[in-house]
Amino acid sequence: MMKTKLGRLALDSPITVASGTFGMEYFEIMDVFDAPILPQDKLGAYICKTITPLPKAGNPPPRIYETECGMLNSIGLPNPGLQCFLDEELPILLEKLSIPLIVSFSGGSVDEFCMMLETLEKAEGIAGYEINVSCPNVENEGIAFGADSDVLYQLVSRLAPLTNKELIVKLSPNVTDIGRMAKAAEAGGASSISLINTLWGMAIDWQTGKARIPRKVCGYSGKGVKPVALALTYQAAQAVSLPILAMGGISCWQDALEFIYAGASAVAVGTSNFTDPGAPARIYDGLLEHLKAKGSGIKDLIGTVS
Amino acid sequence: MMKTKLGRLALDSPITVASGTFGMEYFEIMDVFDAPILPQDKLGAYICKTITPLPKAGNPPPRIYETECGMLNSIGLPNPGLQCFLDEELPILLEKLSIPLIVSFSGGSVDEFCMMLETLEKAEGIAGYEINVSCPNVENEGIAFGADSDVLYQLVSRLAPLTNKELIVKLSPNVTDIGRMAKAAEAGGASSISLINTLWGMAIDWQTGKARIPRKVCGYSGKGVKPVALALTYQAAQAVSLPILAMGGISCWQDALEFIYAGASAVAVGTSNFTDPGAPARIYDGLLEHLKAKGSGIKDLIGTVS
Amino acid sequence: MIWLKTLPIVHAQRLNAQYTVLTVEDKDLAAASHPGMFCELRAPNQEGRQFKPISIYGVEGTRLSFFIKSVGFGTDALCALQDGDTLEMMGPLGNKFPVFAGKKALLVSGGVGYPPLAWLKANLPDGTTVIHLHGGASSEDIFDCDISCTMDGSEGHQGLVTDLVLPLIQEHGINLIYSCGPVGMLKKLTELSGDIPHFVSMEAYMACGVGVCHGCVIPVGDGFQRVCKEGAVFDAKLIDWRQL
Amino acid sequence: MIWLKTLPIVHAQRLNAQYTVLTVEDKDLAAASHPGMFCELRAPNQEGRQFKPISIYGVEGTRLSFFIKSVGFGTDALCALQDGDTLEMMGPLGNKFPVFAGKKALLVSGGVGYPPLAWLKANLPDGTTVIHLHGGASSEDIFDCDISCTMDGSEGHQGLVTDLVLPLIQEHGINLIYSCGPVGMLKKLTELSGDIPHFVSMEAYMACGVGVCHGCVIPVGDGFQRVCKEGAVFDAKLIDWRQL
Ligand SMILES: Cc1cc2nc3c(=O)[nH]c(=O)nc-3n(C[C@H](O)[C@H](O)[C@H](O)COP(=O)(O)OP(=O)(O)OC[C@H]3O[C@@H](n4cnc5c(N)ncnc54)[C@H](O)[C@@H]3O)c2cc1C
Ligand SMILES: Cc1cc2nc3c(=O)[nH]c(=O)nc-3n(C[C@H](O)[C@H](O)[C@H](O)COP(=O)(O)OP(=O)(O)OC[C@H]3O[C@@H](n4cnc5c(N)ncnc54)[C@H](O)[C@@H]3O)c2cc1C
Ligand SMILES: Cc1cc2nc3c(=O)[nH]c(=O)nc-3n(C[C@H](O)[C@H](O)[C@H](O)COP(=O)(O)O)c2cc1C
Ligand SMILES: Cc1cc2nc3c(=O)[nH]c(=O)nc-3n(C[C@H](O)[C@H](O)[C@H](O)COP(=O)(O)O)c2cc1C
Ligand code: FES
Ligand code: FES
Repeated sequence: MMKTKLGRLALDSPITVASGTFGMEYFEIMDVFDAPILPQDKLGAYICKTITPLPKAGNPPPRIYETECGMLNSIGLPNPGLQCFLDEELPILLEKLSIPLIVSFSGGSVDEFCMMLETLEKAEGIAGYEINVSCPNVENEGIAFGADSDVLYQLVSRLAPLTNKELIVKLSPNVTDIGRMAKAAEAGGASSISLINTLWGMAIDWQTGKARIPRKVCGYSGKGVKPVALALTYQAAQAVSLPILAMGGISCWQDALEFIYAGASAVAVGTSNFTDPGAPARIYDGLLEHLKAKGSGIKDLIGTVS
Repeated sequence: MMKTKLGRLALDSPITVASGTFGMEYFEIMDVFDAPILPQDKLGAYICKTITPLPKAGNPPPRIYETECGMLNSIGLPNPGLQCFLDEELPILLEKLSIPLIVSFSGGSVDEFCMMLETLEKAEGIAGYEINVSCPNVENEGIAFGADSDVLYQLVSRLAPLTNKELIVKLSPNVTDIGRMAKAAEAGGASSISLINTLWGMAIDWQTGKARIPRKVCGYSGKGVKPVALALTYQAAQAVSLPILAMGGISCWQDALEFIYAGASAVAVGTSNFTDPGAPARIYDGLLEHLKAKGSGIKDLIGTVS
Repeated sequence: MIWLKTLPIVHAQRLNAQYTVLTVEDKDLAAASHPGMFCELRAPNQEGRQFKPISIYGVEGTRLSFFIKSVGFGTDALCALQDGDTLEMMGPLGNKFPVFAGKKALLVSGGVGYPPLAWLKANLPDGTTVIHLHGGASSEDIFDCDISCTMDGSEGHQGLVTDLVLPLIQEHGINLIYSCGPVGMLKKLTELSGDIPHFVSMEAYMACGVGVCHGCVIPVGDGFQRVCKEGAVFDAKLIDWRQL
Repeated sequence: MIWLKTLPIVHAQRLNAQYTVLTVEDKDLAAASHPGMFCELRAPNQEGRQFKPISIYGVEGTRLSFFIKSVGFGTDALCALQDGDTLEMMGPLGNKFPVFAGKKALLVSGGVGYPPLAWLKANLPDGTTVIHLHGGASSEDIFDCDISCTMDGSEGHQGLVTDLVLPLIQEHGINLIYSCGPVGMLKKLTELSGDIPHFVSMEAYMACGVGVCHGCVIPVGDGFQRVCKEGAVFDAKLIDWRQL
């Protein structure tokens, strides 16, 4: 009932976790945590924090701010870099995971993206990739590739021939025409797309006139972005036949179901992990119960909004 | 203290009302309403609902849906059309208003926009125009002109020579590069810009799989869009030297102040009029008190975020 | 006059798990209210969210009451209010049921369509013959009326109210119909009512409640009309039911 | 072990308009808590919003308490809780203050920096000489300590805590400093502390509270460290104060 497909991957559950919001530090505490925070029997896949060719320290603090309807972040992709990921993190991930591992990565040029993918391809145990071309919080990596459909097409068409594994392109919501970006990813050879990464967002301390986050404009996620994420999921689904991994403000199983009706084959839980570490498990349970009562599987509902 | 300038217009207050959320029906009830709903001593200008060349009935119901952090609307610009506006509504507006009247309008082609402006120019008493190129809820008018910077430039450069009055171009947030759109409006000869119109938004009834609004994708406004509106206001302010009329989720004077710090010369209250018909007056009062305590005027704060 | 007030609840009466009657006291509002009108209500913990349209269920002296079914976050919050809590309200809004002397009137309500008709019934001109037919899903949805129907048969006739309408019209020589309830019921009733004058109180999602946003329209004639302004009471014959 | 629990409040003690002490009872949490650690707390009506990091103010038997200043929506909601209300919590989190035998320790706190140091004081090894210096804006911000300062002079010395630090170090031969408070105070204190070992409990905006989001970092050495994971207690000398 909960089985679904994301391109080349068959998933036992349509629920996954959004890159960067469910860091592998959870593995360290999963055994000491009394809530089901990495319920692998309920997750379809695990998507790691975005990695880059070289280590990155991330942006100066403060990096986060909670707004009335969500949160702002300017984390800036801190990560140990490709080599350290392969040497130190990947073995731990593979040891702990019994579900497919999807590696999120980004680079500063087409060549860097290709080098990353070629290097990752040599490692064992990776089920697929999420190409992050949509992080609003870094200068060089990311969003530059996700803002122009020609540039995106060039990138994806270089990457696609390099792998037979699942190749997800993660799109930015900060574009004029999401359908066009989705088509560029499809034409380039992506096997699925994911969306949305964070929206542009900002907050200012009215008492001082200072931006809450030093970089001023940063990424907005959580409840407040849900209607936008749902609209873009629907628009993307209308534009392409690629499967969609959707996210943006999902906090309960009813939210997840809305995205499935809009066209998502799977969904990811992001910001809600912070307000409720048990959210992915709760969403799985609720969705399963609903489907049982309804007598339908996920696959029957994908994209059937009327 | 509260005086500000919006291009060619000097305003006694930086607070205005967003087109379409403060219809002139308020004039009918302002005398019978026991809350200060059209406090002209506290508003800098009045912006009417967008009018089009011919009458429009608007979209089929349901047209609105309240989400957790704001609302969706697909009103579809119902309006009596240009002629009826001039014959019937304008005289009432001019009789009731002691503050500048800004007429919002839209059209289906550059020629239609020009015809509207030429006709409106012949009427007495209009202080300026807001060119709506950003309504997501109609097929022909609106957003088509606000999604491409070249198209926008063509339109504005045809309109600008036709008037000496304030010419505001209302931008859509659903674009890849708001700075570029703002620059196109500036290059074309606009005397100010306003933003944001509604974001793409959608909601689905999880019980039935039916879109809450029959057109499916519609416009999202209110609290949940505030961080986005603030980011885009800042980005536009960095790109151009035109004054900005900002809006998007403003519900209290602290919100208004954030937009001023981000670069707005004036702000408009939209969706909050529905949850609190006294909002514009309350926002004015709060802002004035704050400025008094601080000993600065609006003009000292515009765009000074650090 | 339209008032925006925050009033203490003088009585919150929980009828059952779903329905609550809230009563407030206000001279102005009570005097200006008539059957068919509604108020926009909000529980104080819902600040920042929209008001919810709720029919006026009755006026006694200076007291005004509302009969509310808990169906979502707005009405849940309203139904959870207790004596002494405050209620934010805007009203009275909308038009009134038109009334005529010496008629044989059939009142048909379904679910939360009950309150406006219950009050109307008590206010029809002397000499009117009235039958109030009310239906709901189960006995929990049934309140004081002349004839009741439930879907599950747990009270009154089993089935839809509309099953009983034609025989009632014939038997009692009905020459005026008032109704309020789910669209499906109203549509069917409009077909059944034929030439008999039929006034219906409509529901719609509302934002402003006072006619400015054009959010609450229904198809009437060849255009749209606002439920909050031209309605909530409409001549059923003028509504384009096919679009609903 | 990190617990995610919803516990009844056994005592909510309002100290004054700004400060409230909340006490809950839980064997597991009480046993696992040490001075310097914190919990992520949330009032039940804040569901859907983030938890707020609050230091553990003390453990007595199986009871755990938190000392909270109301400064925004999250702490306002916490401070409004009453006996019997529930508290959602996740913890204990972060590291502990390191302790050393036979030291002459100066504890310096400002504002809501008070609770972790007040508890630490009660838990230092026997034989430690301790002076707790605490400062705040006015007498409302002053609680049990050895020497107090207020900005407005309404209690204790008028001025900043840091004005008194050097004389205290000299007079008492201080050879260990613990601190918690506003960044400006901590920065100044780090300058003043010279070679004396100085451990500081830092504040930062947090999202996850358990080390996964990298949101709560401060500049330490040539990179960043997480307040929730490597901290909240840091060696003051390793922090790059210029970036703060
Ligand atoms: C003029 C008028 C008079 C009314 N009188 C009463 C009354 O006396 N007593 C009473 O209990 N209710 C009455 N209603 C209905 C009431 O307004 C809705 O039940 C309420 O707005 C639902 O809000 P919510 O936040 O609780 O539910 P939501 O969470 O918004 O929605 C719950 C469910 O109800 C549906 N719904 C929500 N709002 C409406 C609406 N306005 N019309 C139709 N369906 C809706 C939604 O689609 C959803 O399935 C009246 C409505 C109108 C327009
Ligand atoms: C490890 C740790 C231990 C803490 N211990 C205590 C304690 O024992 N008692 C106590 O009262 N408070 C403590 N705090 C501070 C407390 O977490 C913040 O006051 C709280 O998060 C503010 O949330 P809010 O929603 O009430 O305020 P908001 O509305 O979010 O903000 C109100 C104001 O406080 C500032 N602010 C908000 N959060 C923080 C933060 N985390 N750090 C610095 N400034 C902030 C904002 O900039 C704003 O000006 C601790 C913080 C940390 C990190
Ligand atoms: C703290 C934080 C860190 C994030 N880091 C990443 C990241 O490393 N890579 C990435 O592709 N997306 C990242 N994102 C974006 C999320 O994966 C997700 O696309 C977005 O937050 C929308 O989903 P949500 O509203 O459920 O959080 C991050 C988001 C947050 C809030
Ligand atoms: C019900 C409704 C009707 C609107 N009608 C118009 C319109 O006619 N013309 C226009 O330019 N914008 C229209 N807008 C957009 C608003 O003017 C405003 O740009 C937007 O709602 C964001 O501001 P807010 O979040 O404060 O509402 C409408 C918005 C709403 C909610
Ligand atoms: S609710 Fe706004 S016009 Fe009726
Ligand atoms: S709050 Fe997430 S890493 Fe510290």
